Amino acid sequence: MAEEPMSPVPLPEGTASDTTGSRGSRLLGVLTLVGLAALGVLAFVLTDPDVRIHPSTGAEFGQFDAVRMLYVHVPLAVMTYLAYGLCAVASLGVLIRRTPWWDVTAHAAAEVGTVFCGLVLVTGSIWGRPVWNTWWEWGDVRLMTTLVLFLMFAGYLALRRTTGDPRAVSRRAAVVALVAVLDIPLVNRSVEWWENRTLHQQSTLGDLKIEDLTLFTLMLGFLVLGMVLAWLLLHRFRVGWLERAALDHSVAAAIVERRGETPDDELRRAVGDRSPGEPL
Amino acid sequence: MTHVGYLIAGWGITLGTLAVYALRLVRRGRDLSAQVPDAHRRWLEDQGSGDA
Amino acid sequence: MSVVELRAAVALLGRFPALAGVDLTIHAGETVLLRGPNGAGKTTVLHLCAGLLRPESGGVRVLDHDLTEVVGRRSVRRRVALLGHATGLYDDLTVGENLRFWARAAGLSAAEADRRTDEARSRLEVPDRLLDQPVHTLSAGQRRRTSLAALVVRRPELWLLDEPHAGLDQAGRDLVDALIGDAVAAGGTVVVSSHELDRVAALSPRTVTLAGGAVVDGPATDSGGIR
Amino acid sequence: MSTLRTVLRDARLVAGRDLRIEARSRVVIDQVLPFAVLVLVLFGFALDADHRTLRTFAPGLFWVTVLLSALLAIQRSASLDSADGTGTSLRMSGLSPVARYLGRTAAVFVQLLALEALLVGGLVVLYGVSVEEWFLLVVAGVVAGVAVAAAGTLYGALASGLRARETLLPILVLPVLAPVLIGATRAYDDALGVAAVDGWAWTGLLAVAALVLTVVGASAHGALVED
Repeated sequence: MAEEPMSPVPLPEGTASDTTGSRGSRLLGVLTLVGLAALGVLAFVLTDPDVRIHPSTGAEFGQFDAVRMLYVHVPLAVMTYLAYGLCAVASLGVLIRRTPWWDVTAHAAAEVGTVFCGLVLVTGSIWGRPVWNTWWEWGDVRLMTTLVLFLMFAGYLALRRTTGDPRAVSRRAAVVALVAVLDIPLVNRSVEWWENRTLHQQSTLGDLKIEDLTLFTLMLGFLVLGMVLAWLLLHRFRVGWLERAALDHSVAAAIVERRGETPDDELRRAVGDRSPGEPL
Repeated sequence: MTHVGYLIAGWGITLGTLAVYALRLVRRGRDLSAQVPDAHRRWLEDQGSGDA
Repeated sequence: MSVVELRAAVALLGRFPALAGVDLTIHAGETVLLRGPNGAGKTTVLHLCAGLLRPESGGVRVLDHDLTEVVGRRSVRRRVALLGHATGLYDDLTVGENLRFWARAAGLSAAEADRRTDEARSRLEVPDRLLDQPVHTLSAGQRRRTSLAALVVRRPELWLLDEPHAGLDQAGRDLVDALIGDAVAAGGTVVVSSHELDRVAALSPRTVTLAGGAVVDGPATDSGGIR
Repeated sequence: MSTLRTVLRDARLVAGRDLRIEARSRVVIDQVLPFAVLVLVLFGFALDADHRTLRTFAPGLFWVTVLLSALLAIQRSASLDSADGTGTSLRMSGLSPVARYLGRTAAVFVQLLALEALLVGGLVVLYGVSVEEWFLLVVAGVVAGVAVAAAGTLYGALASGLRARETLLPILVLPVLAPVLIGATRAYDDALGVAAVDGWAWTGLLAVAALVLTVVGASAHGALVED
């Protein structure tokens, strides 16, 4: 990939790290863990279940405690789109600037995004079972769009894993990511029209009664899962950077080794050349 | 509390997957660090501006 | 004026450094013989000069294009002819169709394409009866002549010939030599990689020896082939 | 605009080459078309011998069959440029990547049209389907064909040269074609009188998809085949 030679991440002073951690990332990690704990307490203890009373019949209805799933499901979904958006931007960078930095970023965002996307599908499905009474709702636009997105990026990661010229693979992967992101509005629109033919699913959040604490918990969910995303992206980026550095390092070593190849006399024999005066 | 099983499954799978993925990243980073010369593994102390 | 200028050029094939720092200058009108053992990097030098490979580091200029840039590689390709080990012909198309396709692909008008195709065909002694035969029915030698004809049509300024004598009979080999003579007479530059030193020596080329992905006897200007 | 004329001329040249090769080798005619009919028959076996069931699902089965068969046609089209050095010759030829992309897309499109025509016949004969709106059927078939050919050619080029390209192509291209499958199926629901939907609105969506995929394909192709 490297049009420009790879340079280390600039650092004025300090020593090389033996891990992908740094002081900043450790602090972020600790804060994230605290945040997750706080999110758990709020989601499971402090907030109320979604129970509503029907105005005429007086019967209880709502999502009850299943609503607690949304505090992790919805932020996961938003972070998935954020990661894939980052991947698309970085892919554009790959095609325009052709620098390893963009390439490593795109790969990191796609991989972390796909982990998140898988979790969105799983948590969505588990939430849908008690609330919609089905594991899978074909009529839900967001669910279907997310599934198609997941499959597209599964292909992206499969392409990334093929062994080939790393530069060609990174450019091709960039095209895949860009087409995926451009295709998403089409997927969304087609599923939306298609779904109208069957049943119309209410917006997931629209019928929730949003109280102050519920809203706060959801916002905290965005923040905490955003921190999880940041931490994972940071470390995945560094892993990718190290992979690249290891590759460059081994190539550099191979160049040195290649320069020392084939001693002169062996060469002369190979090309059928004889020095004057040398016995036959 | 209703739907306890669903909630445990959903949150458990989420947190478990994220934890396993994070651990794998840390381990991959540690393995790779051993193969790379120092100059290529200095991370910005001010995180965020150099990464992601 | 130098047609090819490689300065410490490094080129990778995947992760393998096929060229580990090549210095080579070739002037207009020269005939250069590349030799060296298998795996020395002869083919890679030709591919690099053809604009098919991106140099990993070092400087590469061919016909005044900077081949470290994408734009340079793209523009140099149409001015260069590369004869590789593969034929570059479509098996299912006839000889005539192949020649016409490649002539038209080089941007020639239909009439000009036909004219130059006929010319190249007679120079390479590809008989009329082969015109309507699909390439997969041809012998290896006939295919080689057809590939060469497709290149002659393009009137390249720089010829890069990778083992051009391989798979040809005596008449075919003489024809290749005559072609090289034509190219030089027309002001072109020819780089040949070959193991058949005796044959190429008749063209009095400058010899450059490659080994381990580098030039080993330096860019000497002697024309004997033996240092 | 002379560049546009050159691109169109070159695209026609490439499309002509692909179609001529197909006319000679008959891979799509002899293998892909029978495969498509075979899939229709297998769907019949898997579902029901009852015409009513088959008729209800005919639009969906039709387009799934088109997509599966298109994969084979795309693989074939992509393989033309990897055989015997022709890919290298194309890079050396000076044909612009846009022209190459448009030409190959056009050739795949023509083959898909033949495939669709055959399959419509299959639906009528095997599934007892009756066409209610011929005009919608043709227009939606043409527009969806453009979309499939555009995406297929792009991803065929994308997977070419990689290891495991045969398995990589479907997983890359099929999710992208999901909206095309949905749209084309709904449009055929209308055209075959299976469900009361607005087939023309869906055809509009297909047209947007075809346009987006063609534009993206033409502009991205250079990044894939050139370096």
